[in-house]
Amino acid sequence: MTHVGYLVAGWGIVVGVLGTYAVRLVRRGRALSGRVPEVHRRWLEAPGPAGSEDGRASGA
Amino acid sequence: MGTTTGTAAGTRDTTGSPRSRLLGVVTLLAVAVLGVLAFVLTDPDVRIHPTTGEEFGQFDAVRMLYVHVPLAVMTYLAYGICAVASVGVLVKRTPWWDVTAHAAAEVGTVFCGLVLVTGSIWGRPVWNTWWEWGDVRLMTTLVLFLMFTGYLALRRTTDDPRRQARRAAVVALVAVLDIPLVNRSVEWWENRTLHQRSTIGELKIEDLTLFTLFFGFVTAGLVLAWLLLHRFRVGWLEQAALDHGVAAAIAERHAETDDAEVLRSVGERAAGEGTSGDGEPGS
Amino acid sequence: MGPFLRDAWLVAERDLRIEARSRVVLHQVVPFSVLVLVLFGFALDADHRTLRTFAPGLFWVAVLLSALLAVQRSAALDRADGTDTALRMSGLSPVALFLGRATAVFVQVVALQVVLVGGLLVLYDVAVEDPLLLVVAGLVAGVAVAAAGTLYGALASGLGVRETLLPILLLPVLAPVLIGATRAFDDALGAAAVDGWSWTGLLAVAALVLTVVGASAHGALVED
Amino acid sequence: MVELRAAVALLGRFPALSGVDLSVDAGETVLVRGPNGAGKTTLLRLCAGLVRPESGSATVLGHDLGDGADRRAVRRRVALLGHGAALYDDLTVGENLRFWARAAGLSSGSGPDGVDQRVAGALDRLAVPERLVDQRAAVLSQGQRRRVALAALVVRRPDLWLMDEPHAGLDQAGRDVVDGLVAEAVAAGGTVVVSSHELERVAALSPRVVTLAGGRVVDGRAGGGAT
Repeated sequence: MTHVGYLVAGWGIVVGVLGTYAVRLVRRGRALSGRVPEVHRRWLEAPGPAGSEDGRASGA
Repeated sequence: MGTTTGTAAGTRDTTGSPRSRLLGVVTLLAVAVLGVLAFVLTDPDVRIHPTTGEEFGQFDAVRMLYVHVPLAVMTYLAYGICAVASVGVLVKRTPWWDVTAHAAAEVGTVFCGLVLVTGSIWGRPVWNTWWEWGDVRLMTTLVLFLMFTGYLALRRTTDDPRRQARRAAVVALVAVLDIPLVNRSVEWWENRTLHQRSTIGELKIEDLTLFTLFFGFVTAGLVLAWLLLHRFRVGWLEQAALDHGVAAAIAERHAETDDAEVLRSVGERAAGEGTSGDGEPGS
Repeated sequence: MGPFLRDAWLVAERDLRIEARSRVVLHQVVPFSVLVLVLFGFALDADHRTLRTFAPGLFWVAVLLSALLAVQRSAALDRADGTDTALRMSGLSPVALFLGRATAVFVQVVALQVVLVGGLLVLYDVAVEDPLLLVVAGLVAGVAVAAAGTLYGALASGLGVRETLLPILLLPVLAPVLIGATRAFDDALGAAAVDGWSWTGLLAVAALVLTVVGASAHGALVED
Repeated sequence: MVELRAAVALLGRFPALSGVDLSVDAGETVLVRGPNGAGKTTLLRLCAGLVRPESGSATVLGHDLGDGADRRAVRRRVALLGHGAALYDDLTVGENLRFWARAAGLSSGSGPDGVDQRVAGALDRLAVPERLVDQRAAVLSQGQRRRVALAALVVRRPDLWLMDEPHAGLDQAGRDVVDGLVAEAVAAGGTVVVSSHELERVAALSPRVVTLAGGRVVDGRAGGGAT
């Protein structure tokens, strides 16, 4: 295989950065969750009261 | 991404939900499959020159494109979501749109940075340069990246939340509207240099290559969806935490002021001085 | 439309009158822009031929950097002594306010360009081959710079870190203006064989887009 | 004129007003007092339509302050004397006043209702010396700036006056001028809300005093039995 160094670097950076970012998001979310009453986390119950759970993920 | 999948429903202090955990699992599987497709199943880009019989092409460097190109497309998608949500901020003025715009901008900028890095790493062996000034997409992406770096810097300033939402929305909209201009200007500019280079269109397209690229889009889309969802929820919680803080601050202000004490300290006039009943404090 | 243009002119006249009295741009920004040209000369350690080749680009970089200062000055006028509050209380339309401020900034940016063209002629030994193109491209690019600058000046004002935030917000947006104006000047100054008029067309589109967006977005920024 | 019910206003995330109930009738003068940080300035800014009520209801001059267009309408009919004088240092006193008059939409004509007449009248009313009119605002003393700022508001002939510490920085003559102004505005059917520390002075012209602390009104409880 040619360009192994480039490929390892490129894919490694992508996986590393995205993985780190994802972990940080989850950690931030957990830290914040403890400070906020559960009513604000409507995603905990499958059907949200305003039915906006799906809409909230509109980016997805 | 793996961290959510491990979390059972035991703890409720999380931005995960059953559906987002499923999404996380699917995303991780897709990344693994993409890795296999990109590194094991597909062939390197090797072409034979019709007259000289020489081998040429991108060789194994082409494997970088399976992550680079999908990320680039998803970057534009994320910024598109940010622009739409920014319109929502200016029209509807609700926190929902603001949190969505912020989430899309942040995730988009992470993607955009990766696009620039992977593009540069790919360009080194293929174009024989880390940076190609004449390439439209490269330059446009860089300017976009810089604009949204400014956007995120603006987001980090302490400001009235509602004003910050509108300022940020304006920045996002100007950035997105400016992009066609950047694109066009770099395109004309590039014509001057007439740089010869490889593009996706010249790849030796095989079915599996195409499928891998397509699968890359799906995977990057899943990653984007997972990140956006969780970034949105983090933003939503931040908002809620601050609102919660405001409610607490109001209660605190009420508790800390001893009315009688204040009245004594400001002087004897006032109490009962004809506020005609309308001055009754709220509960 | 009558009272609307009247209000815009009211603001522009105010800003220009203040500049005529205080001469902050004349005494501080203009010398700075010439200084930039001189510094480029030192940095490039170049003979006239090299400087002539790069003159259009250096010119526009100098214009953008100086315009940043002019924009900051313009935004600072309406922060002091409660004038921002008074403007909001006055009922003056945000669009008229934007157009007025942008007009004043435009006049200052054009004045900067006049001085800088003089600097190019003297310091860089350039020759103007197409004066009409030079003037038109300079004016059109000036509109784009003034519109974007005024919008972002208002946007960054009132933030604790506004001075450092303005460049990172404004300069990327002006990237196409920099490219277009430099190409147009390449043609006008005979530095490169390009079609300066089509670049001026691109500049005109940029100026139009930035002015329309700026005028319509300004309300969202100055309202609470 | 002013009708606030449990109005909450935020400065950033800080509840500067934590639930204000206040009702002011037309032709009434109200003195708002309270310790530093009680929310006096924010109360005036809320009534001026500069700050959005976060919760509760707020109506001024018949406009609901929760609505953006209504806030804009209120701002045009209200005069707010804030901490700054809102003068451009490099413009003359006359130029400043004409700018603010025309910004408020007054026509520049020279008739009795034209900008020039109104400006001259206002300067006269505030007893600003003639020689200052063509001076740059930068050379004015603090007290003179205050007077000119008030003149700029007089020009607009507002329906509701909101004055934040109007006596601050003024000499005895200036204070008398302010008092006269308040009396005049009330006599003309206008409403005046004044925030001040100087009780003795304002007490003379204000029949009603409201005490603010912790972001809400703390007196007027006589009927509520709190005392």
